[in-house]
Amino acid sequence: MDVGLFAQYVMNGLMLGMMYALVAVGFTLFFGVLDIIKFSHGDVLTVGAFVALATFAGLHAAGFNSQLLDLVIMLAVATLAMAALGMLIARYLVMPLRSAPALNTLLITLMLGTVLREAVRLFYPQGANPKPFPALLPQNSIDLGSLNLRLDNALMLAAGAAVIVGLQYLLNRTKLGLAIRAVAQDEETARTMGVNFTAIVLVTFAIGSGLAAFAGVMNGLYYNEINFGIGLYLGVIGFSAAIIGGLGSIYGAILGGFLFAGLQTVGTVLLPFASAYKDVFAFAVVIAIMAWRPTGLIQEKISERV
Amino acid sequence: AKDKVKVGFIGPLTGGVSVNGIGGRNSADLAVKLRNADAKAKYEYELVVLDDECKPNVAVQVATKMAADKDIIAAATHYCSATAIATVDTYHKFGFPVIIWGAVLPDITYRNKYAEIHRVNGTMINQNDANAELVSKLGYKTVAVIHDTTDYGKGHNEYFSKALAKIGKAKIVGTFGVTAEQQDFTAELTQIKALNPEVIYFGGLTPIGVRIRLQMDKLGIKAVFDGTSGIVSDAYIQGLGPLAEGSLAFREGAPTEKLPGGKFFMEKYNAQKYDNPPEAYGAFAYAAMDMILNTIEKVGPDRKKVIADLGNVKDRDSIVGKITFDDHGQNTVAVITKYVIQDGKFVEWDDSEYASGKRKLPGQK
Amino acid sequence: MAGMLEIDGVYTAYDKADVLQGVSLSVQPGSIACLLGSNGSGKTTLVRSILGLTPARAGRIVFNGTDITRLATHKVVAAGIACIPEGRKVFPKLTVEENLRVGAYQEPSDKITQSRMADIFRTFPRLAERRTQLAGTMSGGEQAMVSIGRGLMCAPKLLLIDEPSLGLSPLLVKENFNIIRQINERGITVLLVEQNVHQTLAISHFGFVLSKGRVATSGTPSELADRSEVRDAYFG
Amino acid sequence: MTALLEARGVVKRFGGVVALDGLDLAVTAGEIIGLIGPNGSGKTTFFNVATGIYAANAGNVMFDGADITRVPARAIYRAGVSRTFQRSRLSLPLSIFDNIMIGNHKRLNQGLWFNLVKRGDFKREFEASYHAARALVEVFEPALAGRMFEPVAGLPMIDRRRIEICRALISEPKLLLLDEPSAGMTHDETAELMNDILLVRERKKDLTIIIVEHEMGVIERITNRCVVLNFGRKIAEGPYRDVAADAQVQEAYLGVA
Amino acid sequence: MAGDAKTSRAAVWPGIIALAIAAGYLIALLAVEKQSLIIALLAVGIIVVIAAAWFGLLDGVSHAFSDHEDALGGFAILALLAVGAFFHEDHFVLLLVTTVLLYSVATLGLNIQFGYAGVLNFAGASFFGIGAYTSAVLNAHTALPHLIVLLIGGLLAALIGSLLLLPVLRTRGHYAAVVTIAFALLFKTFLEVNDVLGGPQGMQVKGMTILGWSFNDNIEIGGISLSFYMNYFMISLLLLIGAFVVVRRLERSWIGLNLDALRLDETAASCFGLDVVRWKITAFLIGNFLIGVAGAMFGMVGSFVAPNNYTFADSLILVSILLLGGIGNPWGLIVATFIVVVVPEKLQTIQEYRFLLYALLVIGVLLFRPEGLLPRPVRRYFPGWQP
Ligand SMILES: Nc1ncnc2c1ncn2[C@@H]1O[C@H](COP(=O)(O)OP(=O)(O)OP(=O)(O)O)[C@@H](O)[C@H]1O
Ligand SMILES: Nc1ncnc2c1ncn2[C@@H]1O[C@H](COP(=O)(O)OP(=O)(O)OP(=O)(O)O)[C@@H](O)[C@H]1O
Ligand SMILES: [Mg+2]
Ligand SMILES: [Mg+2]
Repeated sequence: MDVGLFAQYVMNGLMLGMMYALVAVGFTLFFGVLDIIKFSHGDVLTVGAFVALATFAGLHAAGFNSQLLDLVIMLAVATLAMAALGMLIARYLVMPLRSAPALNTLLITLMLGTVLREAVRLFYPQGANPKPFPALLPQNSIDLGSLNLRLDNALMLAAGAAVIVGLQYLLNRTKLGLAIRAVAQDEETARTMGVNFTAIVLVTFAIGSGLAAFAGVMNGLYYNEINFGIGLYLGVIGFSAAIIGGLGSIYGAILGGFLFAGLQTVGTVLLPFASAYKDVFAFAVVIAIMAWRPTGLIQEKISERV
Repeated sequence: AKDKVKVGFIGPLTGGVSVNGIGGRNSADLAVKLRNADAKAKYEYELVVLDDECKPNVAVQVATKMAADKDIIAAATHYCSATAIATVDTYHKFGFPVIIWGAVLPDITYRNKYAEIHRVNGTMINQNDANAELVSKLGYKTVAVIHDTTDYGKGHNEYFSKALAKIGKAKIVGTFGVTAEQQDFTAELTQIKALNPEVIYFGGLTPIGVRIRLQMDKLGIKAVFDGTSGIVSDAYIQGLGPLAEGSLAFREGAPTEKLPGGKFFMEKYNAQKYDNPPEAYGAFAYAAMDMILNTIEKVGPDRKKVIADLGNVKDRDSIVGKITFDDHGQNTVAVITKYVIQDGKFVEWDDSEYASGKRKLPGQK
Repeated sequence: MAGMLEIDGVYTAYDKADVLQGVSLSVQPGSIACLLGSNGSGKTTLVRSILGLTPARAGRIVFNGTDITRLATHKVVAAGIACIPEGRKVFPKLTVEENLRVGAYQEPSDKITQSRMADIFRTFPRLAERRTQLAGTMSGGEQAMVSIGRGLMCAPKLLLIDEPSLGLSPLLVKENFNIIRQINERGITVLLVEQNVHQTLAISHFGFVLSKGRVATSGTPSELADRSEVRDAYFG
Repeated sequence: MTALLEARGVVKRFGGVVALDGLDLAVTAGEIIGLIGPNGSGKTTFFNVATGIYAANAGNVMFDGADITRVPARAIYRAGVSRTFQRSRLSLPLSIFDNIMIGNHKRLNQGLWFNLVKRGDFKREFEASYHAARALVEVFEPALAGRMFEPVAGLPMIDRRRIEICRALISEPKLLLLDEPSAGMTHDETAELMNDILLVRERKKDLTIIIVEHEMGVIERITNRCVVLNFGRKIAEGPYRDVAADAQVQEAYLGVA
Repeated sequence: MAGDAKTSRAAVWPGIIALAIAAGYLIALLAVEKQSLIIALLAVGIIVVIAAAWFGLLDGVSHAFSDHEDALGGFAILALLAVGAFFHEDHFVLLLVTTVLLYSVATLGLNIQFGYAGVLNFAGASFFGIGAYTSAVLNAHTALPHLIVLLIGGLLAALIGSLLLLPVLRTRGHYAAVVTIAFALLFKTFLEVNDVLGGPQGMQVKGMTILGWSFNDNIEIGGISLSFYMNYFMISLLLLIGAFVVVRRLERSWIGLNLDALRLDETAASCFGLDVVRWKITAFLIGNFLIGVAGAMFGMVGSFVAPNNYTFADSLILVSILLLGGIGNPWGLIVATFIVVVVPEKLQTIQEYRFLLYALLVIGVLLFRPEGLLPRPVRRYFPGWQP
C-alpha cells in the first residue's frame, strides 16, 4: 500500500480513536465512582454539543467574531452547563437508586438518555436535522501525496490527549481521585473517613458530564456536523471500548477506544468490497477478545479473596 | 352538521427520519384542514395519525390498528420502504385502501397485485435511470458508490448500478455499504480517494449524506456528490451550508413549486405555521390525502367503493402533477426532477447555471 | 461534669423496630470508655448513630457541646470523631498506603500525613512490607491492621473502635490494647467496643454494658467485674 | 492409622508473597486439630488449597487416599470436605433454608426431569431436607428453627455464623474446616457454639475437624492436637499445652507471657 | 402483622380483587381511544397504585399471591380470557395483547438467564429474531408442522446462542454485557448486509396452520364472529402458561437454588459442589430457547420479519421490562410487559412526544419503586406449604 494512504488511515484511525477514547474514559469515571454504568453518557455528549452550537449562534447574533474567543466561550458554556446537568442527574436520579439493584441505574439513565435525545430532537429548533457545526480551529492543511495533514486534527488530538492525561492524573494522583475511588468501593466507610459522599458524587458527575460536553464539542469541530443521534452510537461504542479495555482503568478505556477505531478502519480496508461487514467484523473481534480476556485487555487486579 | 369521516396517516414521527414523517404528517393534516374549511365538502374529516417509527414490526401493529378500525376509510401511509413493504399484506387482508406517500422501493407495489395499495410517488427505478443518464451525459467515467445498508440504500445501489451499466459509459470503481448510524466515514472515503473517482454516488438519507459530504471535504476529495431523493431536504442544505453547492439529487414528480398547485401548497403550508418544513415528500403526502378525500367525496365513505374508484385513476390533477395508477396501483409518473444545489437552493438542473455552462461541477467538461 | 460525648435517650431503628431503646451515656474527656454487651445488643448501632450513618430517630448526641445528632457523617468526622469500623471495612481495591491516605482525608497537610503514616508503619511493620499490596488480598488479621492504622491517621479527639481485635492473633491483641492505651495517653478519648472483656476492662476507665438496646449497667472496671450479670455473661 | 488429610510440601505463592512454604501436615480421621499461627501465616490459604479454590504451586494434598491437589472444588466437596469462611459468605437475599441447602448439594437430586416434572417426588425430598436442616438448626439456635424461610440478610452476625456452620454440616462431611468460627462472639457465645459443634460431632463420631482460631481458650478446650504455622511453614505441632510452651510459638504468636 | 401472616395462610380474596380490578382497568385502557381519557386513565392508574401501596393494601395482595399462587394463576388466566372475550372482534387489541403475551414469554426466558443465573443478556431481541426468521424460512420453504417450527425456532436460538457460551461463561457483570451487546449489534448488521434472508427488506411470514386450521382466517361460531387474532391470542396464552409453569417450577426447585447460589457467590457455590459451568449453560440455553419459541410465534403473528425489528434498542426494551417488573419475579414481569407494550401504544395520540413521555414515566416508576414494581419474594418451594 502507498505510504501516504497508509498514513492517512492511521491519521483517521487516531482521530476516531480519540473520539471513542474520550467517551470511554467518561464511562470509566462513572464506573469508578459509583460502580454504575451511566448509559445516558452519550446523550449528555449530544446535549453538550448542541449547547455549544446554541452558544455559538448566540455569540454570532451578538456580533462576536473572534474564532478563538468563540471557541473558548463555547467550550466553557457547554462544559459548565453539562457539569450542572450531571450534578442534577446524580442528585435526582442516581443517588436515590443507590440501594436498588445496580442495573436499575442503567435503566434509569438509559431512559434519561431517551429523554435528552428526544428533547433535543423536539425542542431544539429543527432539532431532528443534522446541524452544521462551525470550524473554529485553524484550517491549514498540507497535502503529502495521498496524505492530507490538517492542523485542526493535530490540535484536537493534542487537546484530547491533554484531557485524558489530566483525568488520569486527577484519579490516581490527587486526593479527590483517591476519594472517588474510595467511595466507589465502600461508600459508607469512605464517609466514616470524613469523605463527603454527596459532594464527591456530584463532583464526579460534574467532571464526567463536562467531559462529555468536551467530547461533544470535539466531535462537532472534527466532523463539522452534529445531530441528535451522535451520542447514541458513540455511547454504545464508548461503553464497549471502556469494557474491552478493562473497566476501572483509564488506560484500558484509551486502549479500547483506539482498538475499536482500528478494527473499524481495518475492517473497511481489508473488506473493500464488503465494507458493510466491517461492523460485523469489529463486533466479532470484540466477542473473541472477551472470550480471550474476560476482564478486559488491561485486567483489573484481583482484589477479592476467599 | 356534516357526517364525520375518519381518514388515516402513518409515517415515522420519532427516530432518525422523523423530520420527513412530521413533514408528511403536517402536509396530510393540511389537506384535511383545507377540506374541512371548504363549505362545499360533504363530510367533516378527522385525521387519525399513527407512528410507525420506521420499524417494520411497529408498522404492522399500527397498520393493523388502523385497518381494523372500520371507521377509518382510507389512509396515506409510510415514508420508510421497510415499513411499507411489511404492511401491504395487512392492508390487503383488511381490504383497507392506502396510498403510499413516500416509500420508493419498487416491490411495495410490484411484488403483489393488491387492489388496496397505491402509490403517488415514483419508485427508485425511475430516479436512478435519470441519475445514471445525467452522470453519463456529463461525460463522467468513474463513479464510486456509497449506500447505507437499509433497504433504501441497497435498493438505490442496485438500480443505479443497473442503470449505469445499461448505458455503459461510466463505470463503478468501488461500492461501500455503511450503516445508518455511522458517524465516521473517513476510512471509506480514504479508500475512495485512492480510487480517485469523478463522481461519488450516495444512496441514503440526509443525515449521513451530510456527514459524508463534509468528510469528503475534510479529506480533500473533489468528486461530484451525486445523491438521491433521500437528500432532497432543506436539512441537507442547512446541514452543509456552502458545501452543499453542486450536489446533485433526483426526485420523482415535477418540482412542487413549478406546478400551479405547488405554490398554493407552499402558501397554505406556511400559513399554518407548522414548526417543520414539508420536506421532499410533503407534497406527495398532501396529494395522497387530497386524492383520498376527493374519492370519498365522490363515492362516499365506503372502503370498497374507494378501492374501486382508485382502481381507475387516470390523469388526475394533483399538486405533484397528473397522476395515473397502473394495474399495480403505481403512479406512472414519467417525470423525474433533476436537482442541483445552487446558491443554497435545490434548482432544477435544466434551469441551473451548471447546465448552461456558467458554473461547472468538478470535472465537468 | 459534662462529658466529651453526651448521649441522651437515643432511639435508633433500621427498618422498623428500634434497635436502640433509649441509650444514655457519657464519655469523659481523656478517658477510655468501653462498651460491652452480647451479640446484637446494639453496640455497633450506637457507633453508627454517633457517626450519623444510621441517625438516631430520637434523643440527642452532643459532642464537645455541639449537637451532632443529625449531622452528616463527614461533618461528625470534621468535628473530631474518627472510627475503626466493625469488620475492618478496608477498601479492597486500594493499596495499603492508599487506605491509610483515605484515613487522613481531612488532613490538609501532606507532611503531617506522611509522618503519621511513618508512625503506623513503625507500629505495624507488616504493613510497611506490604504498602503496595491491594488491601482486599490481605489476610484477615493484616486487614485488621490496615483498619486500625487507617483510623489513627486522622488524629481525632474521640476515637470509636468497634471490635478491633477480631481475628487478631493473641500477640497482636495484646499489642493492640497497648496501642489503644498509647493513643489514649496522647490525649485521645476512646470509646471501645470489645468482646475481649478481661483486657478491655484492664485498660478502660469506665464501662457500659448494653443489653437489648439499653444501658443495663455501668461503672468502673472493678465495679463491673464484681457484678454478677457481667461475670456470668463474660467470664463464664 | 492412615491420615485422612495429608499435605506434603505444599507451596502457594501470590506474586512475591509466599503464603505457604512447603507445608507438611497430616490429620487422622476423628481428630480435632487446631490450626493456629500469626496473622498472614497461611492458615486460610491452606484451607483454600485443601478445598480446591487455589491450586498449589508445588507439593500435593491427599484426602481419603486420593490425590486432590488438582481437583476442582466441587469434587473435593463431593469427596467429603466441607468448610466455613473466615468472612461470612452466605447468600444474603436467600432464606436460611436455602442457604443450608446450598451445602446439601450432593445429596439433592439435580435432574432436570426430577425437578421440573416429578413434583411429588421432589416434594418428598424437599420435606426430608427441611426436617434435616431444621434439626440441625435446632442444635445451634432453636429460635431460628421457626424462621427457616426468612432471608438471612436480616439476621445478626452470630446467627449467620451458626447458619454457615449448619451449611457446612448438612451434607455430613468427613472433614470440616472451620475458619475462625467464633470471631466476634462473647465468651459465652463462643462456649455455646463449641458445645453445639461437639454435640453434632457426638452424634457422628467420625467427623474430623480442623479449626482455625485465635481464641486460645477454645483451642485448649476442644482440640486434640495443634499445628502452628508461621510464614507458611509448620513451626510446632502437638497438644496445645506443649505447643503453648514452645518458645518459638510464644514469640511469634502468643506473646511472651 | 407480617409476622402473623407467616403462621396462618394469607387470605386469597385480595389477590382475586386485585386481578379483577387489573382486568377491568386493562379493558378500559385498551378500549378508550380519546386522548384526554387515556391520559386520565393512566393518571388514575398511577394514583391508585401509589395509594394502595401507601395504605399497605399491596401487601395483602402479595401475600395472597405467595400463598395461593396456583388458584390465583387460574384467576389470572380467567382475567386474560375475559380481556380476550371482551375484544373478540377487535383485531388490533388482540394483536396488542398477543404481543404482550409473547414478549412475556421472551422476558421469562431472560429472567432465567439474568434473574436467576445472573447471566446478563443484552441480545434478547436477537434471539427473538432468530426464532422469527426460523418461522419465516421454514414456513415458506418446508411443510413442517408449525408447532414443530416453534420448537425449531427455540432450538435454533439456543444453538446460535451457544456460540457465545465461551465468552459468556468466562466473563462476568459488565464484561458479560458487552459480549451480548456486541452480538446484538453484529446480528442486526449481519441480517441487513446479507441478502440471503431478505436483507434489510425482510421477509413475509406465512400464518400459522395447525391440522388444516388456518390461523389467519376469522372465526365464526354460532353467529359470533371472532377476529383471526383470537387464534394467536389463545395459542400465545398457552405458550405463556407453559413458560410460566416451567419458570416457576425451575425457580422452586434445587435448580433454581443452584442458579441463585451461583449468581450470588460463585466461589462459595463451587465449594459446595455446584457445577457452575453446567448451570450457567443450562440457564442460558433454556432462556434462549424460550425467547426463540416466543420469537418464532411472534414471526407468524406479525407476519413479517426484518432486521430493524431486532435491534439493540429492542433488546434493551426486553431488559427494561425485567428491571421494571422486579428482577426474578414472573408476575412483576408480566405486569411490566403490559406497561411497556401497551402504554407507548396508547400514547400514540401524542405522537412525536410519546417516547419522551414514556421515558419520563419509566423514570418515575423507578424512582418510586427502585426495586421494580413487584420485587421478588423469598423462595417458597410450595406456596402455602407449612411444616
Ligand atoms: N443494617 C441492618 N438492618 C437491619 N437490622 C440490623 C442492621 N444492622 C443490625 N441490625 C440489627 O440490630 C440489632 C443490633 O445490632 P448491632 O450490630 O448494633 O449489635 P452489636 O451489639 O454490635 O452486636 P455484635 O457484637 O454482633 O457486633 C441486631 O438485632 C441486628 O440484627
Ligand atoms: N489472593 C491473594 N493475593 C495476594 N496475597 C494473598 C492472597 N491471599 C493471601 N495472600 C497473602 O498470603 C498470606 C497468607 O494469608 P492467609 O489468609 O492464609 O493468612 P491467615 O493465616 O489466614 O491469617 P489471618 O489469621 O490473619 O486470617 C498473607 O500475607 C496474605 O496477604
Ligand atoms: Mg457490633
Ligand atoms: Mg485467615
